[in-house]
Amino acid sequence: MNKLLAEEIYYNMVLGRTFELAAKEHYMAGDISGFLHLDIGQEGFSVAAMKAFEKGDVFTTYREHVMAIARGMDPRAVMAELFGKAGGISRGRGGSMHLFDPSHFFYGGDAIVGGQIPNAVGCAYARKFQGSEDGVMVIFGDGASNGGAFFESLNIASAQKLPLLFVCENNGYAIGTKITRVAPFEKQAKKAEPYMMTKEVDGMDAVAVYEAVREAQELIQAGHGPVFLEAMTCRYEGHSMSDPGTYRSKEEMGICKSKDAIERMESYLKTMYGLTDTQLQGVQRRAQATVDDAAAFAAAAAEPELSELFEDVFCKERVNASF
Amino acid sequence: MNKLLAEEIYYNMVLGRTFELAAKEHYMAGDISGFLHLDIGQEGFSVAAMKAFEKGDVFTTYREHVMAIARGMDPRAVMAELFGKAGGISRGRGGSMHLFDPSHFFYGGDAIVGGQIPNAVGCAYARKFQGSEDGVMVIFGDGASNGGAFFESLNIASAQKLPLLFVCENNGYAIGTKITRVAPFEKQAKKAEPYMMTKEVDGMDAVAVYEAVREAQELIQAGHGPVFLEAMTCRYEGHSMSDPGTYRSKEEMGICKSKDAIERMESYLKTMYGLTDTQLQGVQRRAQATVDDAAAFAAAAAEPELSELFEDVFCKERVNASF
Amino acid sequence: MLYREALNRAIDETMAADGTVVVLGEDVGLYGGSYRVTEGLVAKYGEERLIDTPIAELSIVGNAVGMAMAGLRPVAEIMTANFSLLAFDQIINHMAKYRYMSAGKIALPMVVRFPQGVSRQLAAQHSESYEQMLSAVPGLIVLAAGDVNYAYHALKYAIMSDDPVVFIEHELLYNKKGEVDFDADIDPFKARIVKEGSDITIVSYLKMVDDVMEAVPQVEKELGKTCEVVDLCSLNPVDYKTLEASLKKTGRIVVVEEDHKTGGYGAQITSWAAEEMFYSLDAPPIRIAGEDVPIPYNRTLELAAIPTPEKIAKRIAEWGKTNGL
Amino acid sequence: MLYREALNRAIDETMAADGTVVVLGEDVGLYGGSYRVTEGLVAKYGEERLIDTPIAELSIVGNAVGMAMAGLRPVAEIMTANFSLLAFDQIINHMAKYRYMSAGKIALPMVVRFPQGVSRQLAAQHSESYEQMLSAVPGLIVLAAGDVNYAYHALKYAIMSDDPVVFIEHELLYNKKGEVDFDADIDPFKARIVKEGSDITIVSYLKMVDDVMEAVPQVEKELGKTCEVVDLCSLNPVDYKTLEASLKKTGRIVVVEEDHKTGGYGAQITSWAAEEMFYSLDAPPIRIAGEDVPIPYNRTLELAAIPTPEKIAKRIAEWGKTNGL
Ligand SMILES: Cc1ncc(C[n+]2csc(CCOP(=O)(O)OP(=O)(O)O)c2C)c(N)n1
Ligand SMILES: Cc1ncc(C[n+]2csc(CCOP(=O)(O)OP(=O)(O)O)c2C)c(N)n1
Ligand SMILES: [Mg+2]
Ligand SMILES: [Mg+2]
Repeated sequence: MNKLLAEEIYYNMVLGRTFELAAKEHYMAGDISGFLHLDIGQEGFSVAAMKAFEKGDVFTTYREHVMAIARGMDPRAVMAELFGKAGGISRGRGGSMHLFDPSHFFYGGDAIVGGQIPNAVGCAYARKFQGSEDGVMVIFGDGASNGGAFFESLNIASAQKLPLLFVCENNGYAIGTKITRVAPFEKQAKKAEPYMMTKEVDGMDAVAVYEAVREAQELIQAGHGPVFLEAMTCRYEGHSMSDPGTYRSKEEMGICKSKDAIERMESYLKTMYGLTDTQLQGVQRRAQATVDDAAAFAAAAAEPELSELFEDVFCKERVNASF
Repeated sequence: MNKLLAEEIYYNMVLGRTFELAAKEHYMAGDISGFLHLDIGQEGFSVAAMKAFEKGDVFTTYREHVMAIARGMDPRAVMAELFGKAGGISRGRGGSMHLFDPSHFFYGGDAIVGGQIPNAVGCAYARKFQGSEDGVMVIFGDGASNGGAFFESLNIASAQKLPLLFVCENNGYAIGTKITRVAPFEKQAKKAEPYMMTKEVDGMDAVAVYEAVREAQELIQAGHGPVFLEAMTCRYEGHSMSDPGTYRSKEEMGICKSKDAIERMESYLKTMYGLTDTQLQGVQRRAQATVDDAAAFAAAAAEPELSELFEDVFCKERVNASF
Repeated sequence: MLYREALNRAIDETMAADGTVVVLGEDVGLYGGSYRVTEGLVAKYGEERLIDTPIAELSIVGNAVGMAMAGLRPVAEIMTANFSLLAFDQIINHMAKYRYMSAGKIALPMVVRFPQGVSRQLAAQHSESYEQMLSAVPGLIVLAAGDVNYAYHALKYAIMSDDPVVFIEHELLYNKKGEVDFDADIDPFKARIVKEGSDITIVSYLKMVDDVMEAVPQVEKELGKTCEVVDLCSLNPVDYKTLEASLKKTGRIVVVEEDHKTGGYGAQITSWAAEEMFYSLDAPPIRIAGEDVPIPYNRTLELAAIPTPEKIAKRIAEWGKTNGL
Repeated sequence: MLYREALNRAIDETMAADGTVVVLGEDVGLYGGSYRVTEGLVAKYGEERLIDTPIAELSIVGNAVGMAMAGLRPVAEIMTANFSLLAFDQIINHMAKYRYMSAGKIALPMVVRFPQGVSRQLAAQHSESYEQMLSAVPGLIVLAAGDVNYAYHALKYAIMSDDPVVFIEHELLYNKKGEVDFDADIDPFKARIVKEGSDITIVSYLKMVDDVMEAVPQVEKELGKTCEVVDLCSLNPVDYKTLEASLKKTGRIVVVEEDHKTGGYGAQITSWAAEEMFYSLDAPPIRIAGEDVPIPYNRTLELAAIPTPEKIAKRIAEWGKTNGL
C-alpha cells in the first residue's frame, strides 16, 4: 500500500475512533439518544473496506458512523444526525442507525438485522442490468449470518451471478450471544461455500482488509459473480450504549484489544514509511479538530421544523397533487 | 427388503396412484375443488419414506394424500376431506392441502412453501427435550429449498444437533420454474453440506428410498444430529389441477415416466420373490376396491354442520368460559 | 377486455415506454404468471426484465427495494396475499420507510402486486385479505383494483409513480370482463361512484363491489329507496371528500368488505363517519364483513364465512327498516 | 415490583410448576433478555429451557409452533415488535390456523411476547405498534399489558392457556412500578376500569393508559365533568360488555392509542360504538392517535408524532366543549 493511501486510511481510522469517543461522551451528556452502536475496535475494517471499495454501492448496518465518514460523508452532517438536528445527513429523522447518502452510493444504515442484504442483491441486479461494472458491497455481522434474508441472498446472488461482495464483519457476538452458541461453527464463510468463492481476512489489519476487498472487487468487476469475505474483528464496547457487556471476560477483552488496528497501522506507517510519533500525533490532532468542529456544529445546529414531521412520507409532487 | 414389506410398499404405491387418479376424476366432476396437487409419479418416494420412518413425527406439504394414506390414515377420511365432508380427517375444513393426524404423528399438510420446516425443527427440539429417540422427518420440495425458512432450519438444526431428517423431494420444478433457473445448481443437498451429512437417493426406486430413510433415521437415533436426504423424483401431472404443465417437453416427460416407480417395484417383486402378474393384479384390484369404497364413502358423507364454521378457532373451554 | 388482460396491458405499455421497468416474482416469466397477468411479456422484453425468482418472498420485495434504490422501477408479484406475510419486514420496515428515514434522499418507485381474498375452496392459508394491515402503514400507497378500467389506469400510474405502491387484486376478478377507456384521465386516488342514489351510501372495494351491485336491486325494492355505491379504489389515502359528499346527501353509510369483521379495514371508514360526520348520520353506520374465523375449505362453510349478495341485501334491508327507512 | 419483574415472576412460577414450559428468543438465556424480563431464569432452569436462538424471527415463532405441537408450552420472545414482521407468516399462517385447519386435532399452547411502541428516539424501524394487525387475525388471543398486576396475571394465564397468545408489552413500561396482588383472581379478558366517572368513557391500553390518567385531571377541571378510564387489556377478544356498560352511563367515548391514526386499532372500538351503541351516543366517538408518519428520531418530532398527556387533554376538552359538555 502506498504511503498516501496508508496515511489516508490511518487518518480515517483515528478520525473514526475520535468520532466514536465523542459520540459516547455526548450520549452520556444527553445530546444523543436512542440506540448508539459504537464501532470502536472495528475501525480498521470499516475504513479500509470503504477505501478499497471506493467505486460501487455500499449497504451496511446501524453500526456505520465510521464507514459513513470514511466514505466521504461530512463528519458535521453525521454528528448532527446523531444529535437529531436539521443539519444531519437525514435531517435528524434517521439518527445514528440511519445514515444515508446516495451521492456517495451509501444506502444506510439499516436497523433490521440482515434487512439490507436483499436490498443489496437487488441493487447488484440493477447495476448489472445497467451495465455498471463496479458492483455492490454489503456488510453485515455474524449475527445476521443466521437469518433467512442472508441465506436467500447467497442463493439468489449465486444463481443470478450478481456483482456482489458479501462481507461478514465477524466480531463473534450478536449483542450478548456468542456466535458459536447459535451457529454450528465460528466462521460464517463456510455457509457461502456452496455458492461462491470465499475468503477470510484479519479485520484488525487494515492493510490486509484493503487488499482483500480490492481483490474481491476485481474478481467481481471481471464478471466472476458474487464473492464472500469474512473479516474477523473485535468490538471494544458493549453492543450499544445500553449494553453493559458483562458477558465477555477481562481476559477475552484483553486479547481482543491487544490486536488494536490503529496501533497496528501506526507500526506499519513507522516501519514502512518511517513516520514519527510527532507525525502521528499531528494526524491525531487533525482528527480531534475535525471531530470537535463536527460536535460544535451539531450542538449549534438548528432543530428541524415541526412541519418536517410530515415531509417525505410520500414524494412531494403526488402529495400536493392528490391529497 | 423382506417380501412382506415389499408387498406392503407395493400395495400402498398402487393404492396411492389409484387414489390420485380417482381424486383427479372427482375433481373434474366437481366433487373436489380448490388446489389439488397430485403425487402421481412420486408414489415410490412417498410410500417408502413413510414406511421407513414409521416411528417418529412427520411434517410435509400440500402434496400429501399418498403419504397420509401410507402413514395409516384411513383412505375414507382422506377422500372425504378432499370432498370437504364432515367425515374428512379435518372435518372438511382443511381440504386436500391440510391433512393432519397427530395420532399418526402426521402434522400436515402445510400450504406455505417451506413453512412446515421450522415447525419440524421445533418438534425435533421438543422430542430431544422429552428424551424421545425416533426423531422427526420433514419433507419439502426443491422449490422450498430456496426460502429463508429452509435455510434457517439447516443452521438451527445443526447448531442444536437436533434429531431431524431433512428430505428434499426434488422433482426439478416449482410449478413451472425449473430449479436450475433459480438456484445455482440442481442438487439441493449441496446447500446442507456445511451443516450436516447429506445423501442422495433415486426417488423413483422405492427400495432404495426405504433403505436410505432407514439408514438416516438410524444415524439420528444414534445421536448423530440432523441428516439431509435428497430424493430425485418426477411428477407426471401438472403442479396442481390448474396447471396445464406445458413447460415440460414430451421428450422430458417420456424420460421421466420411463423410470416409473410402480413398474420398478413390480419387477422387484417378480425378480426377488417370484410374484406373478396375476398376483400383482390382485393387489391392484384390492387397491381399486379400497379407493372405490373411499370415494363412495366420501360421496355419501354428510356436509359439516353450519355451526362448525365457528368451532376450533379457540379451544372450547376458554371460549365458553370467557366470551 | 379481461381484468387480467388490462393488467397485462398496463405492464406491457409501461415496459415499452420505460426501459427501467422490470417485473419479478415466482413464475412471472416463462410461465406467464400463475394468473396469467404477465403472459407473453417475456417474449417481448426478455428474461432480464421478466425475472423468475425462487420462492423467497422476503427477497422478492427486498430485491425490488434495492432495484428501486438503484434507479429501476420494479414491479414485484407475490403469488397470493398470504405469502406476502413472508415479505412484511421488507414491505413495512424498508419499502415504506426508506424515503422518510433518509429525509427524501432515497425514493422507491416500486410496486408490490398480489391477488387476495376468498377464491374457491383454497382454504385458510390461501384466502386472506391484508388491506387492513397494509393501509395502516405510513409511506405506502395502497390501491385496490375492483374494476377493469381502473385496474388498467391505476396499475400504469402505480408503476410510473415515485412512491412505493401496494397494488391489490382479487383472485376472482381475473376473468372479469370490462371496457377499458384507454384515453381516460383517471385519478387513481379518486373513489368511483359506481351507481348514484340518494338514501344509502354503500362503500366497498375489490370484488365486494360486484356483490354489492348484485344486492342493490333487492335492497332498493324492499326499502323503496335508492343506494349510492362507491368503490373506494384507493385504500390509502382515502378519498374522504367523495365519501363526505355522498354521506351528506344520504345520511346513511354501510361498508361492505370481505375480510373478517374484527379489525377489518372497513372499521376505519365507519369510524371516520362516526367521528367526522356524526351530525349528518341518520342511522348507525354499519359494517358488513366476514366472520372471525379462518377460511374453511368446505364450500358451504366458506360461503358462510364471507358476505354474499344475499346476505348483504338482507342485512341492509333489516338495518334500513329498524332505522327509519 | 417493576413491570419487568412481574413478567419475570410470571414466567418463573409457570416454569417451576410445569416442566413443559420453555422460553426461546434472542439473548433470553445467558444475557437475561434485552429488557431483563428473563433475568436469572437460566440459572434456575438451564439452557435447555431458556433457549438462546440465533437472529431468525421466522424460526423463533416457527420453532415454537413445532414445540407446541409436540406438547411443550413455548414462550417465544421477539426483541422488538418491528422484528416480529419477519415472523408474520408463522404467526398468521401457522400459529393462528393449525387448530382450525386440523379441526381441533392440533392445539398450540404457546405465547409470542414482544415490546412495542415509541420508546425514546429509536427511530422508524424500532418504534411501531402491531396490535391492529394481530388483533385482526382469527385464532389469536391478543393481550396488552398496561399494568403491573395485569402483566403478572395475564402472562401466567397466557402461558398456561391452550390457545396461542400474542402478548404485547410496551418498551417504556418495563421499569414501571406497581403492586401485584398474587392471590387475585384476574380474568385476563376483562377490561380494567382504572378510574370511574360518569360523563366520558376514555378507552385505552398499554402505555397510553398512563398518559390518559395524566391528562384526566386537566380534562375534568376544564369541563367540570368526570371521566371513566378503561384499560382494554384484552385486544382480541374485546370485553364489549364493560365498554357497553360504561358508554351507556356516559354517552361519550374517546379512544386513545399510540399507533398511527389511519388504520389504527382504535378504529374498531369507535366503529363498534357507532354501529352498536349509536342511540346511546351523545357526541361523536373520537380517536386520539399518532400521526400518519414513520416515527422520526428527533425527540421533538417524535413527541409530535404521538399522543401526549397535554395533547390528549387538549383534544378531549375541545371536543367536549364543541359537543355540549
Ligand atoms: C431482525 C432483527 N432482530 C433483532 C434485532 C435486535 N438486534 C440489533 S443488533 C443485534 C445483534 C446483531 O449482531 P451482528 O449481526 O453480529 O452485528 P454486530 O452488532 O455484532 O455488529 C440484534 C439481535 C434487530 N435489530 N433486527
Ligand atoms: C411461501 C409460498 N410461496 C409461494 C407459494 C405458491 N406455490 C405453491 S407450491 C409452489 C411450488 C413449490 O415447489 P416445490 O417446493 O418444488 O414443491 P413441489 O410442488 O414440486 O412438490 C409454489 C410456488 C406458496 N404456497 N407458498
Ligand atoms: Mg456481531
Ligand atoms: Mg418441486
